[in-house]
Amino acid sequence: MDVLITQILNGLDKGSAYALIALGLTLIFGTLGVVNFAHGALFMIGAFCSVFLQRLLNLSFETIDATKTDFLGNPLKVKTPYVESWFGPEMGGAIIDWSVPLAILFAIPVMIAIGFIMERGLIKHFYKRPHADQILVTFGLAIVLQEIIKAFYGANPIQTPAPEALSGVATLAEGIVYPVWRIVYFCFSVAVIGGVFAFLQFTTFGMVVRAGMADRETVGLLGIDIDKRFTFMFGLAAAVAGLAGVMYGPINAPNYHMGMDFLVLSFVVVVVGGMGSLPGAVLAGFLLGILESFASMTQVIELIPGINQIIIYLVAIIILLVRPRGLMGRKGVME
Amino acid sequence: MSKTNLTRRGVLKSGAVAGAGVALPTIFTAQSAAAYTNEPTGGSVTLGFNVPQTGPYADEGADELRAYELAVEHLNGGGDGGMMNTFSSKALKGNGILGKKVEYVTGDTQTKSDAARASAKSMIEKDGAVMITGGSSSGVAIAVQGLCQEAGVIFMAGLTHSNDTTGKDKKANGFRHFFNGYMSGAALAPVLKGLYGDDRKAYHLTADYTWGWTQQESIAAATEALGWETVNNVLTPLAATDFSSYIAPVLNSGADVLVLNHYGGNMVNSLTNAVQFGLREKIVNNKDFEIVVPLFSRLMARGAGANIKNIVGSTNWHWSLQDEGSQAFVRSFGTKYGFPPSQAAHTCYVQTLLYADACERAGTFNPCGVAEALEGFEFDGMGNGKTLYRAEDHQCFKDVLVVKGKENPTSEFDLLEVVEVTPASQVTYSPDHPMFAGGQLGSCNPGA
Amino acid sequence: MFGLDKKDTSLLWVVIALTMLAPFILNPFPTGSGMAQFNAGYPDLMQRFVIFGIFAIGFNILFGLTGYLSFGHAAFLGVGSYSAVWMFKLLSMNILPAIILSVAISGIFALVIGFVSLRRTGIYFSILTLAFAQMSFALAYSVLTPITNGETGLQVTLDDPRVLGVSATADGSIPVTNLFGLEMRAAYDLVVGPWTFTFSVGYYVCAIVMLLAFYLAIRIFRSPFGLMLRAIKSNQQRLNYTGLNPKPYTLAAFVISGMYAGLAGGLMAAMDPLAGAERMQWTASGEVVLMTILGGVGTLIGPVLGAGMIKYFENIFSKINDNVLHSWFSFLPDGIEDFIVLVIHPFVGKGWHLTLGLIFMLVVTFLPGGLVEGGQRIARALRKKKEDEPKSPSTEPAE
Amino acid sequence: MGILEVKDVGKNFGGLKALSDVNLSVAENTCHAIIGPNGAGKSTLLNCLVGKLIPDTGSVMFDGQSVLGRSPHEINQMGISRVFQTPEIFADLSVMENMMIPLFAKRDGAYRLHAVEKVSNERTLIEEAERMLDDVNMLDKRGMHAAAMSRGDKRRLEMAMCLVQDPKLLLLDEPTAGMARADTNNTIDLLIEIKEKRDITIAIIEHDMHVVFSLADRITVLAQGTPLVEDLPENIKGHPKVKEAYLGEAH
Repeated sequence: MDVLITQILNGLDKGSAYALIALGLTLIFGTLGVVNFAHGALFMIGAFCSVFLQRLLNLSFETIDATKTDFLGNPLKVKTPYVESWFGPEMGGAIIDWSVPLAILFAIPVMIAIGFIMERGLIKHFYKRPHADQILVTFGLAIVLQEIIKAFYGANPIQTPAPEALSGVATLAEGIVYPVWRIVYFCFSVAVIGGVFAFLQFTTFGMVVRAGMADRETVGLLGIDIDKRFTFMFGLAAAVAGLAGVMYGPINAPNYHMGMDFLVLSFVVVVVGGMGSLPGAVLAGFLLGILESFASMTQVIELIPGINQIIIYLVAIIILLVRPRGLMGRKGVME
Repeated sequence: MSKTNLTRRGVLKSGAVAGAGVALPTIFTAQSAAAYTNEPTGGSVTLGFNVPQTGPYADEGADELRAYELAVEHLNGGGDGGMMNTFSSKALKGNGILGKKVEYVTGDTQTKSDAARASAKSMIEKDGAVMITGGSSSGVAIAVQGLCQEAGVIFMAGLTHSNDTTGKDKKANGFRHFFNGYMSGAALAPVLKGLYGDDRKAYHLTADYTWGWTQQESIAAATEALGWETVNNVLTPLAATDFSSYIAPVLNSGADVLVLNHYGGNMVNSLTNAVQFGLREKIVNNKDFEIVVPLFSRLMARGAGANIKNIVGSTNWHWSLQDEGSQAFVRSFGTKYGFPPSQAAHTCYVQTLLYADACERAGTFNPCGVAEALEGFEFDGMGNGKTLYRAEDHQCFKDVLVVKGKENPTSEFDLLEVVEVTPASQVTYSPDHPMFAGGQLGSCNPGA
Repeated sequence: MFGLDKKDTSLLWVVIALTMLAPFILNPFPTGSGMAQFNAGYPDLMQRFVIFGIFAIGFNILFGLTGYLSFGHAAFLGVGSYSAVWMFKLLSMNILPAIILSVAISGIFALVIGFVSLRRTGIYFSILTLAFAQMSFALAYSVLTPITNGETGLQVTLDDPRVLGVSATADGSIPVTNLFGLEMRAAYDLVVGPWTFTFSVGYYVCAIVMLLAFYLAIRIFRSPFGLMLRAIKSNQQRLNYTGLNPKPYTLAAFVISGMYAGLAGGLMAAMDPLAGAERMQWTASGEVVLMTILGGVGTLIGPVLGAGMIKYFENIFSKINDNVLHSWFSFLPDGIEDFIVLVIHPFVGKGWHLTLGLIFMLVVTFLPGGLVEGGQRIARALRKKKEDEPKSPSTEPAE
Repeated sequence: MGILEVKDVGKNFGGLKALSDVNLSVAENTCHAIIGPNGAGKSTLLNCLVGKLIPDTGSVMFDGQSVLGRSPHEINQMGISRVFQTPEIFADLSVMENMMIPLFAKRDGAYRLHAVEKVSNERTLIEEAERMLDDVNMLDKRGMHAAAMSRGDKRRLEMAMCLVQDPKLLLLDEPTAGMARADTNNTIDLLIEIKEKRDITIAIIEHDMHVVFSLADRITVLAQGTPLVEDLPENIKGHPKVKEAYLGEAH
């Protein structure tokens, strides 16, 4: 039983990442009708925002410690971050320790800017083009973004640890322990998802966008400049993906191709949830996360060997055959 | 010879291609006049360095490439000579191989067997490479080894740890300097017993592909021989990034040791997740819970950050070794690139030197001659003590390092400390050991 | 000629000429020169060009004609390769039975997957095919290892039975793939001055198969069946109300293109008897999509061009290292040389992905019709210059 | 007994009654018009005839066979062709190719894998298509890309595609909507000619009374999902119920 509860927690946690990425994908697909293969790359760039900030905070000056030697036998150069020398080791250390949460503040404007540039510079020319062309151009963009990150940070994963206070495990109940940061990640993603929904629900801006998702032409006929809002939506979607990435760093060390690992899965999530349905994307994200966790339990694998490898795809196939519109897709929308 | 208006310096530098121009790519040529594939007939000889340049192992590939460039420099008489000065065989003179200047071509394996073979083929067919080396995974090594056997060139494996490379998939034209899963198990077991006792319950997480299985089999056999119990072995998909759902069941399984048969990104993530779930602070069966990573790599360990502290594993070589050969290598590598070499770099460097030396001793580049010179060759001064290239399976037998994550690293490279150097005799097995059974070496193929 | 109209016949002749003379065309630079790095006329790459050409031609029959975007076609290629290697292991090293089996098995595989996936259209169809292919890949990599040999890939070994052949040759090697004794790896080198041209048996076998596949594709494009497929892409509703059932047509197109993929997979194994699971990964499926779009969707020659371009980058650009760069620019003063090498460095060698990504973006942005459109534009510009009067562009949608 | 017999057909969408108690009989070789204000259920009725919708109650018999539960292509093969309100043609194909597809459907049935024969070798079908194009005065546009044509031409093409199949029943869904007066007259002339020359039954939905009264032999007025009256055109003109139904409609 305890194991089952832990697996549900794991599922919710995985699902958080799926849901956040799928949410952004659906926003872009639903509002702009663009199949964005670069969305995984946005998630990756988000994660590297915290790597960048960590590196920035760790910018150091070198002092020579003659008592120790480096690997070549020369006197060891000891590095001290500027931050520590400015704010004192204690305060400076704390700032570095909290670099991942701090990166949220840094990532939001960066990701929105990247989203704006992408939309205005590239995507906007592809609204009227076939999906295949959109796939090719965004896939090309994803490769380019990946390679740029790889050129700066290499191919190996880079640790972005959680703050000391938020690492370790929490005991939730008798016999159920769970990593603190994963709980933080889940709460964070619920908050972000809630924020996006509230924004779309309670602001006029959101209303127009929702109307645009339902029927683009009519909204256009009302004389509302939907384009500007769509640009902003792209920025918002990028920011959501970026935030998902920033906070994901402490769970798994970021590397340059982490976006591609999530890309295919998040497309499956979007389709299972129902193309163009935001609640569907979130629901499907959590659902697939939980199913994936259950499928990786020994008891299940012993029953059906290899099920942990294919569960997500299997579920996707079944759902699409039984419920063609996905879990929450509306009839006639993106069918 | 080509007549182009390149300057003298240009001709020298483009020698790789120029060399190939003289040594016509007669590979796979039925009507070939050459005695063997890509027989070098000009003033230079071309080696093919096939390493992952894209994909998750690109950093290891880059380090391998650095080592190869260094090896070529040393072979051609440049630099400080590195391990050539400490190598027990003195056949190499710093004038290339058999008097021919060493040139090289590079390719990208992408860590895919298909792409690796395509890249190796282009080196053999187009550039006239007479030896292929490199790689950072067993699947690629075995695939390229098979190709080299068919094409009639020597393959000097890079980083490959699966038992199969010199086990059921061994080939007469292929040689492995790197250690393997069995050796990891044999080296780790006594150390684990010393550190954690002989009454332990182990839980294995294993990457679900050939390398993972052979390593798990080896480690389980070695630890069970000590009296440990293997509680469970769970196979994890290669594509997995989040291991939480595999780690969580460990908590309540009654196991007190977790063995992570993972490499690369899998290892970084599974270890990070295991630490996240507080496994290291756990006390089970009145014992401290322990994590073991049988195949450690310093480059990867960096990705795992502070999580590797005190975690025990094995490695082929580490730059902190104090023997003459290792020190010489670290000095020349460190001077050239500014940081110490990885185990992948070491094995690739040594393989290149060993190949060159074998050519010198055989007096030919003919794969059959080279293979004969390598088979049963005993040498020293290359970093792992006295080493034997066994004739039966083309596996090197040498000391294996048991290492653990350093508590207080002094620099970003100083992550592992050597716990024990397990002597070669302890990791040697018979060529017909069941874990290595099933394949045939075949006979050497010169290709013509 | 060949039952084709004039335009198609001349296109076919051009393709025949290009493939037959490929060893010359692809090796324009003398072997010893610095530019020889750009030569692509060695057997392995030439074989890859035509094999992936077959794959892309087949994919285009589905995607280009019906508009159904499959993201799982690599699975059929993989299945074809596995079937062929199993034939080499069990029957003989003759490539003919192997290729026949690979086409048949992948056809059956395509029939099953197509039957299920074609119940949906649009992006749902794409995701279904993707899911099937990813499942095939994941299982081939792990659980199905007894059949696929997992990560390492299925290889021929010395102790395979090969009931109609030999397990090992007299000198203890694995026998070579052949066509009734004609060895695939046999080659002839023609040395003309500084040039070397390699004529490989394997390449010509692949090339002839590719020409047959290409010819069949032209026939399909010009057939009533091809017309129906284009009608499906254009307006499925009208097709329905015209008394035609689109399902069997799309399924037939799916199976045919699956068989083309299987043929390509079988040929790949015939040239190099190994079948790796990565051949089935979604990235491999994505690659053929990119080849087709890059070359020009729905055109006859486009997919072949796209395939050639991507394979060229993968195999040639990835091999250009700093050493090679320095040799090219060594005629420049040192400072400038280093600077130019520094500028080019990120785009070649390990950066070849970056260049490929940029090319994708540039081509799709500026040449919506792919490379074929680029070619048409150039041809039009040249014609304009010659005749100095505008000519209406061809209205034939598929050329 | 007419060629098309609609009996007691009803169709609900959720709680909305789109059709109820529709009875209709179309005699062979006549032109039957269905008129009625917007939302009267004309298009729903048409969709029930061609298999796009399945009625909740009642039966639809064509030529003695039920069409219910059959898919659109089967119903077409029975001899019903449909012209849509907005022209449905193969926009990516040439005019000639558009014409060939219905001819293949007529000759080869719903499916045939003729993958290596050549379209250009089908001389008889090509001639037939050309004759039809000539009939609608579009022979000069035979090589044109269908998408590049004017809306009127697209309509004529669609009509030609339906007629070339030589259907027993032709369903026309507002064939002149949005057409210029001259084009409308041309279409009327064309339809009259067809009616005279061929053995064909036509059912037409139309708003334009000029068209209706030029063509129809009988007229059914539909309002709120039920037939109001069915009679000869001259009796429909000025019928009080019809006026009532159209009241408030700007026609």
